[in-house]
Amino acid sequence: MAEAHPVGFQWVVEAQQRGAKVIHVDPRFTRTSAVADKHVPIRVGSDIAFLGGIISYVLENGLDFRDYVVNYTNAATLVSDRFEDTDDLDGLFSGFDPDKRTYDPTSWQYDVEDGPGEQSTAQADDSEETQAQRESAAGLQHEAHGMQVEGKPRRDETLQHPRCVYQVLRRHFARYTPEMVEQTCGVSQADFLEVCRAWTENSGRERTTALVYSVGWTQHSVGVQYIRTGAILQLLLGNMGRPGGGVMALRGHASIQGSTDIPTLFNILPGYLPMPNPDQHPTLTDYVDSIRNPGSKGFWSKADAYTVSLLKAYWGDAATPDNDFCFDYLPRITGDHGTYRTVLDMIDGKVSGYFLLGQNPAVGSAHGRAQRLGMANLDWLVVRDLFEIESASFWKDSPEVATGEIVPEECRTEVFLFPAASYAEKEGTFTQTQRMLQWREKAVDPPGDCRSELWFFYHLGRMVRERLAGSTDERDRPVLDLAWDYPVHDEGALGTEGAQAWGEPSAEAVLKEINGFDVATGRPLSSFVEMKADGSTAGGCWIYTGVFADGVNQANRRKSRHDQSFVAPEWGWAWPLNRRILYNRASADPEGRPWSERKAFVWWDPDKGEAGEWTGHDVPDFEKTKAPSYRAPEGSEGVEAIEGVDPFIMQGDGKGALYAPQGLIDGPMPTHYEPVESPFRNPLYGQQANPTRKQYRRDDNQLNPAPPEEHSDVFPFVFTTSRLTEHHTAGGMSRYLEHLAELQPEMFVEVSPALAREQGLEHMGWCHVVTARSAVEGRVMVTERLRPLRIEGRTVHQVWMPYHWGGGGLVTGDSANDLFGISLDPNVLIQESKVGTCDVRPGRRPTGAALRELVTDYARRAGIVDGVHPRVVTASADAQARSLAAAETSDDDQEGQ
Amino acid sequence: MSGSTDRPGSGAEVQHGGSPGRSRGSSRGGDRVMVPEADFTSYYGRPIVKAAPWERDIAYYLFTGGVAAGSSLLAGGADLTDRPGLRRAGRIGSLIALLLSVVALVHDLGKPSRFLNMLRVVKLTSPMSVGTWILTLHAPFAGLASAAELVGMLPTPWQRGPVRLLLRLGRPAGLVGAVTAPPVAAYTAVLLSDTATPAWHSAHEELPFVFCGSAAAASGGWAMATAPVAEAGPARAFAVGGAAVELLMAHRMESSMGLSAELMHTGKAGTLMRASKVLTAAGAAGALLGGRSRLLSVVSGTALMAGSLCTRLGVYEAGMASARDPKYTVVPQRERVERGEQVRYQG
Amino acid sequence: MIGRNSLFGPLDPAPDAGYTDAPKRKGFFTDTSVCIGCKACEVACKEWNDVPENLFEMLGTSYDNSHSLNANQWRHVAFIEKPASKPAVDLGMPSVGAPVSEVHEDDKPDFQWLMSSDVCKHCTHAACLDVCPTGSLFRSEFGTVVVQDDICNGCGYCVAACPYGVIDRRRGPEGDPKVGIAQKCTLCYDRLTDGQRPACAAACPTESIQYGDVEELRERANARVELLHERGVMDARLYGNDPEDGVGGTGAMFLLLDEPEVYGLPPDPVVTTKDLPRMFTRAGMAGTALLVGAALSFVRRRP
Amino acid sequence: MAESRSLLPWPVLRQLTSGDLLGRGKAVRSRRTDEVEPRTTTADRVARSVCPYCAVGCGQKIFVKDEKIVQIEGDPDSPVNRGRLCPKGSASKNLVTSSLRETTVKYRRPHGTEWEELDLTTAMEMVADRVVKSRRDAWQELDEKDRRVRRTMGIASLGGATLDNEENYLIKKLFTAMGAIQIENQARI
Repeated sequence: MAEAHPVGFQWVVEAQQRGAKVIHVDPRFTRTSAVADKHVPIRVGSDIAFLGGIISYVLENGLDFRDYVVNYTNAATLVSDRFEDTDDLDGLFSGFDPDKRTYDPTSWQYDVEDGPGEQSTAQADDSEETQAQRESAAGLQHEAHGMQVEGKPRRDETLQHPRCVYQVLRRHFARYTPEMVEQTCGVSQADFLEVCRAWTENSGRERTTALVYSVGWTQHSVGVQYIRTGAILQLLLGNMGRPGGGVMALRGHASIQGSTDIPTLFNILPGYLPMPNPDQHPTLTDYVDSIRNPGSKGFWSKADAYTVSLLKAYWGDAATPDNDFCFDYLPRITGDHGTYRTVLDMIDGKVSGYFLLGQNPAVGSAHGRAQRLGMANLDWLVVRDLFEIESASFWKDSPEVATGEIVPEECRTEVFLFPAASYAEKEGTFTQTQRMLQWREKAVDPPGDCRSELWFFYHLGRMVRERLAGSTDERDRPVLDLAWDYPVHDEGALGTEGAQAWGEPSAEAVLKEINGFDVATGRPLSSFVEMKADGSTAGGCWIYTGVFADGVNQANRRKSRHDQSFVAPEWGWAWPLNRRILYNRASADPEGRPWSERKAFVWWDPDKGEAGEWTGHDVPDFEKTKAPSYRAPEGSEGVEAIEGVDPFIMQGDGKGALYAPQGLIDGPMPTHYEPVESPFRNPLYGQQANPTRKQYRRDDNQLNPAPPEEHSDVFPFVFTTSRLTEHHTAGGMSRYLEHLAELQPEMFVEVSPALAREQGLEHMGWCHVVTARSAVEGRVMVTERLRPLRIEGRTVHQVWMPYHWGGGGLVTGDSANDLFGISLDPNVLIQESKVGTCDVRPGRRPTGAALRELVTDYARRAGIVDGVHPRVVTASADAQARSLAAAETSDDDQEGQ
Repeated sequence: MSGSTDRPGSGAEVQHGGSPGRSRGSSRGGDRVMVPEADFTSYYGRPIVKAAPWERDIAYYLFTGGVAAGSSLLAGGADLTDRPGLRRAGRIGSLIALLLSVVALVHDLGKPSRFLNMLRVVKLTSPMSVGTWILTLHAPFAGLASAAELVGMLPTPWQRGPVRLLLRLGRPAGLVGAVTAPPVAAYTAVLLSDTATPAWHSAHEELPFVFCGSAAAASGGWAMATAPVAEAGPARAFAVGGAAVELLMAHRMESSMGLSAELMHTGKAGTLMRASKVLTAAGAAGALLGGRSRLLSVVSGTALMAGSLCTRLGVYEAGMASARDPKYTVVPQRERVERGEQVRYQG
Repeated sequence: MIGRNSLFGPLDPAPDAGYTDAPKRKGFFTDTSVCIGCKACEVACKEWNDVPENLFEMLGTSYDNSHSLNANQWRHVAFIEKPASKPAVDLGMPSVGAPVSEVHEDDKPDFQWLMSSDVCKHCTHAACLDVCPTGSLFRSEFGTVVVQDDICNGCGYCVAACPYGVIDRRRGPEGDPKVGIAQKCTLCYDRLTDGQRPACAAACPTESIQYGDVEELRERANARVELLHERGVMDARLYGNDPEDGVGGTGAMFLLLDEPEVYGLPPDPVVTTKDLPRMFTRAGMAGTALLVGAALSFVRRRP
Repeated sequence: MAESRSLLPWPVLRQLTSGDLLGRGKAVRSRRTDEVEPRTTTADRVARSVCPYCAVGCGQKIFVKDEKIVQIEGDPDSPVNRGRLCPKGSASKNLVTSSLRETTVKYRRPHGTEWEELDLTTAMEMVADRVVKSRRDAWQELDEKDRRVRRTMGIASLGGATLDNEENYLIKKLFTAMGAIQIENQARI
């Protein structure tokens, strides 16, 4: 955290000075470790084993925060008797279809009162649907939609019943003993137990523990399950929804949170509404019901209002009740259209035009070579950036030009490099990692022809609409009916003729549309509760409704921190409805009293308002007047079904999910799988890596062999990449700046003294790192901050590299992202680019075509053959058969990868 | 525009910031540059104090300053004791040395155009400021005397009008020049010692004597070489006296320099100091024995001057070396701390 | 006026430099125990003062590629990777024993990565200021030491005089207006004149760099080092906070976690001006000897 | 400077008269030193902004003088960073005023080996034409399973995490209306 989020780290240092203990678990001793009280070196890719071990420590010793767990999590809920765990099925959960490599989650469901097994269809999707969900990263939607739970699941408040979630969890993690953790993660038992004690002793009524991770954690083939493990542990110890607790994700870009809330992503619409697909969402009603699943609790029940408001914001008056508010205008997705799928399609020549908007995939995305080869096979490419980044100049100075794979004279891609306005030359909002929107005032006009994205896309849209104006073609209706007339200001301010004179669209007008307004009066809405499904309201993103409450740009509030509470609610605006800690109802006990005075945050004040109200330091993440004693009437659903003791108001059962019966494609509970490229056999069971992971089995995307395949010794070392404080992600905003570039001027590779001796590497000499994809070189930095670990009786060396370099800027070097292949987490299709195996050799890498010969030679020795791809499912055949038996669906579905 | 511009200084040893490039200490392959030698700790072997940014011009100025001062003294003495040949040699030597001195001083400045800022203040705590005012006092008079000397050599019909006035001023100017000469020779020692450079600072007790002795030896040598042998007796005496003081005090200086003393025997400084001893001793011997022969006077005079120059260069190099290696700063100070004798205000 | 301690010893430098109603002396307290080596201070300083590039080269000395304080580097973050088995105090001397911490062996962190942001010390007795012949280096009303780069003629004397090796004469890059001129931290004198905090102190994420009144900072430093000792960090010690030390105490003081020289700091720095009177006396004697010698050369015998 | 400036031109005289005999401070100040003012005071205006680098969201104050950015530093009022910045945030001025920034449109023709200049108007026209053409050429009313999808597979887009919410909103709205679905950003790499 001190490396990539130093200013956020001030709060950790301050807490430490007040006596907090800071533990840093990281493969490498970083600047965070330097100040932390304890550094725990861990083998890359074994986080679930480590955290699972702590969960087991908590459950075996009954150290969980019992009142919290019983009332606020689904610990007491009983699981269907047809559920079988990984220990019985050699690493698979029940319901696994080896052909489609997905689960049918029917056997995972809760044991519902109207008889086990007769779960209504709404509750369980069959394995084909989950395959479709993997293809469309549905996890991202489910995660936000929460589970759909219909009917009253059986509960055992004493948590003794063998099939209650608490016991299922305990049995699941029973094998994660301190010895297992030591063997799998390379963490000594002493260190491991010290972390367990620190975490448990610092949780409960009086104290909370915070879990902080950087987004690299999500870049694993089991990334979502990493975060699930952290969430389960924090729920067991009662740290969720409370001050000083929770799970904090530290994102790397200014507005990554914003770019998933208002997503330039293929699988979701603003507000996490799913992009419709032809099978599940033929009509608007089907679409809405698929989100809210009638019968379930939670705020998703108003999905119809959110969807109609969005469609009204998109197509304005053209959206009327009789045409389902132009629902048919939405294009349909039919599977995986993620960036990696698109890049591979580019290589195959299926994509014509490509926009790069402040992103540099040539060095920023995994498998740099594929990214660049893809771009070399486009018709046209538009790059909008501050500098001439590698993705703009790939055709003349990329590594592939050096190896001859891209010959400038033969590369047909037409490239437009548009200069972009910087953050100080345009106004608008970022959404920070804590869901806070902050409005930036414009300082100066952009220089020369630099323009903002707002300018570029508003005018591009205008020009496209002009070109399609006369069209009677049905396909052009969505473009022509689009509500696209935003007020424009500063006409002619930056130039007199042609496009230079075009004005800048008003960012505030766009933010008002995002906030939502009453169609008739134009009055801005102040809460998504006001959204209607009858087309009388419009709103670009329901979770952002309230950012323009009372017609005031709440994101532009800057009341000084000296004049408000430590929660600082009047600085910027956090979604939803300015709640700064989500699910903060959980910071009060079932009767609504704070768990302790020290940790009071939100509580029930019986004599406030008519019959009592929730109050406290933050906006309560709960209906203001719903008393803790409120119990839902029989058969109620949606918001009404949320009871006074259900803090997790987005979940189908209002409880924190220790066990997720659905919504996750690779299992209801996290379990340890080895990374896709690992030198070790999975110590727990036959299934080596995540069986449901997304693979692109192509010859230009070969992976290093891992046990049980042979030749994994050709790439004996484990490597990972991460950030330096001085640079920013792939370097596009730091390698071009003298004051940053001179601080870390050269690409380097960190190795332990032991590895240096073993491979003959000399400090400040050169070395090159080789994988099945490519080889990159860097200066050697021999340091004790990396130490070999003892795993399963063998010593494993870990290599670390920064990934900030590329061919452009004041300081150039090889890009570490060239080393990674593409294998994705099944839930959200994020690539595994934080762990891999490699070889490290002294000296600089070969140049020109010789580079490809080196890589090909390694592939040959590693037994990598074109057309042949290692098995994904390595569990025993018997286990596969038994797991499949639990699946409900018939077997005639077609082959799917 | 190609993506990467060629970075000035990339790969270059020298930093724009000024101090000499990274001193890598003795980095052994595979092992990090943490503790170069076992006997003291430092930050990757990098200097703690900074060597003065002065090029060799300053060492040359030490020499020419000494010659100027000594020559003024000899010229003054010769004028009083009616030795015109010696006076002329002295005054001309003083003139040449002063001109060379000014050139060396101005050339070494980072911003020569602001040379006159030296006269902006009188900083008693700055030997360079005090020295500047000493020179400002000494140079005009010495210069005047020398001018008078030159003019005196012109054919007589030219010696009318203002020129005669100049001739009359020659003596008084020369005497003032002589009286103000010793500070010129001595202040340069304080200038070096009043720094954090270990070798120079630790030698502050004896360095003034070394420099004054060296000034006498050099100026005596100049006079022996240029003045008529008959009149050069005082020059010879002056030179021998100076040489003796220089050699003696140089020897005693080493005992008070502590660890830095080793620098007087090793490396460039060591060679220069050895050369200076040989040359000065030989020159002095020549001055003592060969008072009669013209050739011997010239040879020993030149030897004395060369010896003085080597002394100045040797002291310069020793100082620079003592600043560049952190050992000479850390070890003495650490020893003081270990003995509990840190320098503290005694009230 | 020349006060009793004008050349050495405890002193309030601003009144000693002629200011009649000087504000309280300002300075830094750098608590290296919370420094995360992020170099925000280096960048903020360069942005505010337009300090050009320094080296642009990887030095292989952990994450320090800035080498040292100099004319193009007014803030310098040091990185020291202390291996697990730190060799016993290695001075070859029968050491009396540096303050070896009493904390039990395995509680001590097995590996330490020390970081510290070094800066000009703004000494009470500033050798650079004393030796400056043009009056370019001056004592500001805030007690800080600042170069007037419209006066400095680049004589370089201050570079040799500084006991910490901070100030330097700028050599490059080509075309920089201040080449040839002495350059160092000004404690953001221009910002101070308007009551603002120096750029590095304002930026420092963990407030390892604290700006304030020197007296108050000295109290804060003492309290901090005591707290650390209570928590078993016995290696914590203060540096530059003692008004009776060799430079009269510094305006920028530090809390270090190891010997000063490990960070490249002198263990017992002394301002050279302390010995100046002695030097002038010795020079006077030598000059007189020269004069007498000259006279004697003429008197002793007729040629 | 609270102290009044002496009228004597020559600092040596001021040393004698102003109680700064050793010439350490009051006597040796130059005029420029006496009149120094920080850029943050002489700026024309201050824009309240947010650092563009990571997602912590540190508040920044951007000082502008004569329509040029002269200083960017932390916003002391912000509860997020309390006026502090990391090295990248502190280098924001270096980012926006860098001489390496592109300020004109550059164009590379197919099979070209060098950049060519292009004026903004022509560039926008060319891109609009290509968007319309690629959209039409790769239009899919029905997919390979005859399911109605109304989309184009010809246009892809990558980027958004460094952009504003308002920009992302227009980008998603326009591409969705045009039927382009291969829209992605850094949230997924």
